[in-house]
Amino acid sequence: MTERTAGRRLPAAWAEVLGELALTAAAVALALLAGAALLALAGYDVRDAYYNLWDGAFGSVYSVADTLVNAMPLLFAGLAVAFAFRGGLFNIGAEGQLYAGALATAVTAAALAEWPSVPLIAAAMLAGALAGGLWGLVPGALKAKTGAHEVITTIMLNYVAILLTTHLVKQYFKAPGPVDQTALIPAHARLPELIAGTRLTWAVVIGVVLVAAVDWLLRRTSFGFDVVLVGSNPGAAVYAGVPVAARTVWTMAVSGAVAGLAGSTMVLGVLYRFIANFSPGYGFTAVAVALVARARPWGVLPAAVLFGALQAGGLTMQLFARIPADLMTAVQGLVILFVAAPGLLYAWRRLPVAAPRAGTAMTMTAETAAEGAAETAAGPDNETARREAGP
Amino acid sequence: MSMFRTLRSTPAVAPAALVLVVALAALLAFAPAAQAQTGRMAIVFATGGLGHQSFNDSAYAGVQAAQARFGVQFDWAEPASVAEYEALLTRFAQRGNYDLIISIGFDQADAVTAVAARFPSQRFAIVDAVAEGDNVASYVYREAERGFLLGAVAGLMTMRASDPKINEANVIGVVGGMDIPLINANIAGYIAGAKYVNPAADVRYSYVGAWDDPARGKELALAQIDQGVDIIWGAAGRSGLGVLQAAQEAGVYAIGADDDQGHLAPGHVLTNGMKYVNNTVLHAVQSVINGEFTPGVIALGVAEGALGFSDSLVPVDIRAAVGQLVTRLIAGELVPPDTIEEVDAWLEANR
Amino acid sequence: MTVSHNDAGRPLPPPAGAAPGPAPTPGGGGADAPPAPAIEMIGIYKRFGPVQASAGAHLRVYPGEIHCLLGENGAGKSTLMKILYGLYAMDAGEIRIRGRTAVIRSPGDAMRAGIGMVHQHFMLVDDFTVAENVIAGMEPRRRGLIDMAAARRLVAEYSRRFGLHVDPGARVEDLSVGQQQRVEILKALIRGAEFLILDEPTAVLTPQEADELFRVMRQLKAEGKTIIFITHKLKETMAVADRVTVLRAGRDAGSMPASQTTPQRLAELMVGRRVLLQVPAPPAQRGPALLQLENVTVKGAGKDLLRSVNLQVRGGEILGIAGVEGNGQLELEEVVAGWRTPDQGRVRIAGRDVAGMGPRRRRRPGCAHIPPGRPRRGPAPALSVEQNVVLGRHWGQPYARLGVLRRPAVRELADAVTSRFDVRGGRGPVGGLSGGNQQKLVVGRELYHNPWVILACQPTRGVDVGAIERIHRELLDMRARGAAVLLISADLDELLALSDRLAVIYEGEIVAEGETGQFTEEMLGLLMAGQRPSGGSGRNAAGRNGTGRDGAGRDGAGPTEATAGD
Amino acid sequence: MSEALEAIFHVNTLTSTLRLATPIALAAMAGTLSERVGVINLALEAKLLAGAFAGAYASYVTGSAWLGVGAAVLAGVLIGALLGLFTLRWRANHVVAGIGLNILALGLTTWLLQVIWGSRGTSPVVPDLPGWSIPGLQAVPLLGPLLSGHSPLVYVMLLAGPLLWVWLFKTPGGLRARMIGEHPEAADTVGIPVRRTQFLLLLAAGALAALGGAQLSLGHLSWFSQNMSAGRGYMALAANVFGRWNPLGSMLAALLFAFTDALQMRVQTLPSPPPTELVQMLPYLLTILVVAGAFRKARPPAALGRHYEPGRSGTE
Repeated sequence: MTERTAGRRLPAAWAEVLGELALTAAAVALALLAGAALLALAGYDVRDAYYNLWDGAFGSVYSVADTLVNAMPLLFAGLAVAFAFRGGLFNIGAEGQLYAGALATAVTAAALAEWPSVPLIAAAMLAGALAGGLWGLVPGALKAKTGAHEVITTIMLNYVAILLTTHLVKQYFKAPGPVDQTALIPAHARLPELIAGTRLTWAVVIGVVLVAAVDWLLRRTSFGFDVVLVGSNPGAAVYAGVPVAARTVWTMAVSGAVAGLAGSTMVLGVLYRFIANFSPGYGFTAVAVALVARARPWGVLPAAVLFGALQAGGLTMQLFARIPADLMTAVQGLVILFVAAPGLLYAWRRLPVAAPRAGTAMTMTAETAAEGAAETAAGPDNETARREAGP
Repeated sequence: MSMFRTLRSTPAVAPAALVLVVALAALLAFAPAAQAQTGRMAIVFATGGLGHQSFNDSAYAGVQAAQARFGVQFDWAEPASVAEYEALLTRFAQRGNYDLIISIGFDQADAVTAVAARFPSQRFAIVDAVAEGDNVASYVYREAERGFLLGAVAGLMTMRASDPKINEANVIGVVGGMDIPLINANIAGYIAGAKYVNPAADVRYSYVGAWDDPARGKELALAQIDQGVDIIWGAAGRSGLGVLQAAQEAGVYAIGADDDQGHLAPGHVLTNGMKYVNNTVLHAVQSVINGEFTPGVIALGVAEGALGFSDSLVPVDIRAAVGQLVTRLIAGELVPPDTIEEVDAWLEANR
Repeated sequence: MTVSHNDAGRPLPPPAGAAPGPAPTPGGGGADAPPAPAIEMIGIYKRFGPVQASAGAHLRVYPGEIHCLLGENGAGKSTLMKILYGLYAMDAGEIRIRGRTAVIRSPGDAMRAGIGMVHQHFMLVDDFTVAENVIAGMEPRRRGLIDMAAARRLVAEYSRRFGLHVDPGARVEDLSVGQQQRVEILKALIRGAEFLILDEPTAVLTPQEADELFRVMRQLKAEGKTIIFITHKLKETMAVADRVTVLRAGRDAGSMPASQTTPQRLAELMVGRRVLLQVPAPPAQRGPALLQLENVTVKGAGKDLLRSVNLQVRGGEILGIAGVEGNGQLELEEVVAGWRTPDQGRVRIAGRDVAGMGPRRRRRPGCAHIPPGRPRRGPAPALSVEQNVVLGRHWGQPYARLGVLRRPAVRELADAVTSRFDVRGGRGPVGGLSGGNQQKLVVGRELYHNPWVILACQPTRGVDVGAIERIHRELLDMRARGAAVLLISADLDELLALSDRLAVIYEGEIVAEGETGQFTEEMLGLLMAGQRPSGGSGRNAAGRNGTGRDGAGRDGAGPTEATAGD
Repeated sequence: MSEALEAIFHVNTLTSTLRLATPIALAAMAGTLSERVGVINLALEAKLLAGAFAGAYASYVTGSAWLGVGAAVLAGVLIGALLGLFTLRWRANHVVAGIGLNILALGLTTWLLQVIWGSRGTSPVVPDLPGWSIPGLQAVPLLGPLLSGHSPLVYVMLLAGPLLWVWLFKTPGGLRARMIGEHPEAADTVGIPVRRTQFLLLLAAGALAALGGAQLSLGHLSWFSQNMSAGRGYMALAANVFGRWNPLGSMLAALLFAFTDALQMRVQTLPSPPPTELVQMLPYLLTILVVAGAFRKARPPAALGRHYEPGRSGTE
């Protein structure tokens, strides 16, 4: 993954970004077309369905706001996953970190209720980031100390986080009533509305600022340099004197903190309290968001909006075209699959290429080139062939 | 980041991408006009959607009854998470053409309160929770009453060792979906009811931890049956269906939840804890149709015919005995406890 | 030309008396009046993206000969052989085996055609035993299960017959490199290979192991096998080959019997110009000791990885560490670089104990560390040239302030390093540069800051001749400036060419140390293999733990040779 | 109290363990198979769910639970093929492709549930698998009750562990598979068809995991219920790691997980049980502990998760 090298190489970098955008757009379009096929197969009116999808996602100010509200937890959690990706770590635990952050935020907001609005919100978010960070630090430390794979430990910690927060709420923070939830946070602790009459709050602004901050962290700071280095080439990182184990822990902690903020904004901007079991799996969708974004911080923004739109539009589709939301779930699965498979679109492009004739005069295909690249990367003496870095 | 590195040098794909995007755009080109809608109700179900064979389905039955009786039209939504409630309610409210928007489920209170405040001229009803607002009718149930009746039935039945499905042990059980207040009110009533009619009865209870894992529901039930439980209530959404199957396989009695679930384990469902959400929905719709919509809290229980138990396989004499209790509940002489902690004190007081 | 019993999946009959397959042409030498070629590659083309790796190469191999394929790195030797072995598909060309056109699209096809290949990077599973590695794909069976006893017998028999001496039951990761190589040869033989391709087999061997390999090769030849031997070392070519084909830039630059050529002539064919076989080394001007290791011990599981190592490197000298890989070099590198704290003893830089100083802090006062060229630890392929250049210094002034990178300073550094060290290939991801340029970048990054303690580990491994020359010259420059250089290398030629003094490491111990001129290659080979050189020739050199000895021997380094030297 | 302990350490705790373990164990062994050839298998959840759904549907349509099992296997093979197509041929990141398939399977099965049965929750009751007993064994104390009356798939699971162990470590096919997972180039150079073997094992893994799904809908229960795999695929993945990529180990690890689950179910009914959530946390905490502990010694296949483009010998 090329870091944009300042100034002179910009055009090439942009071409690459545009190319990737095209690829992603194509994958999404392909997934929606496959979804259309499913709809048609089930006898739904595809046009009506997709009109409602569009209308619900972008058809009005309220729709756009709704899309963005849906996108918010995915933006934060997706950013968290993307950050860990860049550090070479698979953080499937954003879900758990988000719960930790949400509970900490709700408790802090209640505890410091007499504080004025701005410091109160800041403190509550800080608490969320800290709690999420701690919850992320655990798998990081386990990986650094024992080598336990973070995919498994983070998945397990998700379950633990959900159960633990539920237990804590019940035991210590429960508001009276039939639901295991904390009391509503005071009005001045809530994130202010951005557009009156919609549910859109300042969370969006915070999200964009955070994207910029993470991008800056990764590209412009020594710490970010370490993270990317460990992620892309641990061998070189060791050599350069980067304390890899410590970076693993910190990368997971930062990732967890960002995921914790996802929980914070849910509490401060949407739910106004912590509710046991509130997340429908934001943390898992976030993995897909980060992937669609190709782990670039700025890519997370449109990717989160895409998934937010699928959700918001999916609701309208369900309400007014009577199409089950599960179909949208399936389409989301398709989006993830198609975006994840770089070879898919190449396979499509390659179709017209004649089958290679036996023995001699092989047609040059993307695949043979990839093979060459793979071989040279494995290190034969053919140094010059390295120039070809895969299709 | 090898997984992303393979994606370089993409321009060759751009044409393919373009074709796909254009194809999709073509699909959207001719959008249908939105139809005008009149005389409608909207309903937002609880998370988990339809098909629990219980709560939401009962509500849906109410919708169907209302359609049949009053000819009203319904739009509905099955949200996947708590966070969606508000968006859905807002969507409905924005359309401005619904006579009533009904929310089902205890966790919609916040959303209804918020949306009701934003759309003061829209009428809302919420079932199973209290929401604030001058335009909201809140229907709540006295859950413990239902548990109390079921406990009484089970407590009497488990002493009937002549029945082949009943053993010597004086133990009954209940499997809850989650350890939450709503379920615990049922369990508290259940224990109180059982011990009220059968002081020596032993009541076991445990929780699945999920509404959608019938396999574990079944194992929890079997674990209780191992301990001598011969009547077991599954108050656990879809997980509760596993409880019915366990009872069927082990040859003991099960108690169904929320709706009549007798068909799932024929010959084994002793009774069902009935929560007539359908009646509640019907009542709410009717109040609007008749122009009698009244905001505020409406508590429903056995007296209002919103809770009860089905006769099913309950022997006549037990039916009669529990019928006595129903009368006393209606009369307000018995007010079962809402939490498990209060049960012992309540029994002491109601000796 | 069918070799019937090498079908993957079916067990082989044990090799009874006669060589399997049709009897090869009796060779003996094969150098004079050659019969019809056994393998012919005609006009082979292969392109990887913009790089033409093979550009119409021809190769003619006669039965029963040891045919040396000579060329620089990047000349297309491996590409050609991978095409022959079915790993790459050629773009154009023809392969004939025993006169008939052969279609080789997979290693399976190659094996069926009687071709076996020993890859430079061994195709062995570390976790498997020798027998498992050898028989995978052609397992002897009994009642559907692998007949492991039969497999071991088979391996033992082949091993005995070809004098390979490997234990079928040993786990591969416990074997020495030389033994692993013999397992690879065994793998090919047992599959009935008549033609054996050895890809740079000596790159990882001690001289003794290489000699052992040559003995095996001659024995194989005596058994009627045909061998294609890839190398870039002239000495080996002259030692073992019957016939030589030189490749340059993807094309054959000449083919002749080894007996009718000279090293000088071959070298010229290889590089296409006259080459200087001797790199002049000025006499060492030694200053004070800048790097000292005192009694350094590193403990591993069950054994010491380094045992009481005492070394000192003075300003203006290069101390070479010779040894077979895996004898503690890695640990030595780690201890000096600061990644690992020794269990005992201390490391001093300029007299100061640097215990507790990590690599990052050691770099600051003027230490440099050139990591092995391969496997590449130095450059991070996914990162840009600029990022690679600042690697290791990206936490401090002037390249970063308060943890924030300063782009202009970094860009300036990149400009300076790439121009001074002649790094070509653009400023994009370093993975897109050739191996030589990558290593030059790493060397440049390390030497640009004029360090006075330099740790250089396998600095030229996997790098082409041009870059080797450049890197050697830079190291000698540093020495002339008064830097202390600790050179760890598995390449004896390199050590002999550059070092003022040599120390031999064996199983974590320094078993000999002395002026370079006091060692002969044979002595070094024996010492590296853990033996005392017989006879008294190692008088000075044999002093164990001989630190502090002021080697006031000859001033000039020994006869220095480039790798192309004889 | 002793009565309570008796309730916990009852033979039925063990029979319950067997039933609970079966889907996890079958999926875990499926994970072992695919990871041994280098493909990370996060799609186990999808395979369980698809298997459970297809099994219930076919049993519903044909009235034969055995045909249901057959359909489940087909569905699992299909998901395995998709995983292979995306990861091997189209070089998708293994973990992400797995997550995508899981989401796809969840959406599709729930949707089809509605399309076919008009319910978003459960299918009707379908014919299920009979309980089997081993003749003569019933009389044996402890072992008799433990091993009697289970669904055939429980026995399949118990047999699969040792059989797959023999296959993987004692047969030519197993050796070749392991070689691919460790060093695909090496396998390629000795003529082992890398792609074909990887694909075949992914299909086999799909079938195996789908049997676990069939156990849920036809063995343990007798209907399909939305998302009835309920995270078991992820537990299976952990079991595979805990079992050190060894089929027998995977099976035993799944049994251990199931045992803690069966145990916590009984702990809940103790006279004064600890807080429910903390008890329910046990299996997950245990997993974390064992993974952290086991990884010290266990080593995953060297080429796990790598994209290898075989020479010309693949299934191209």
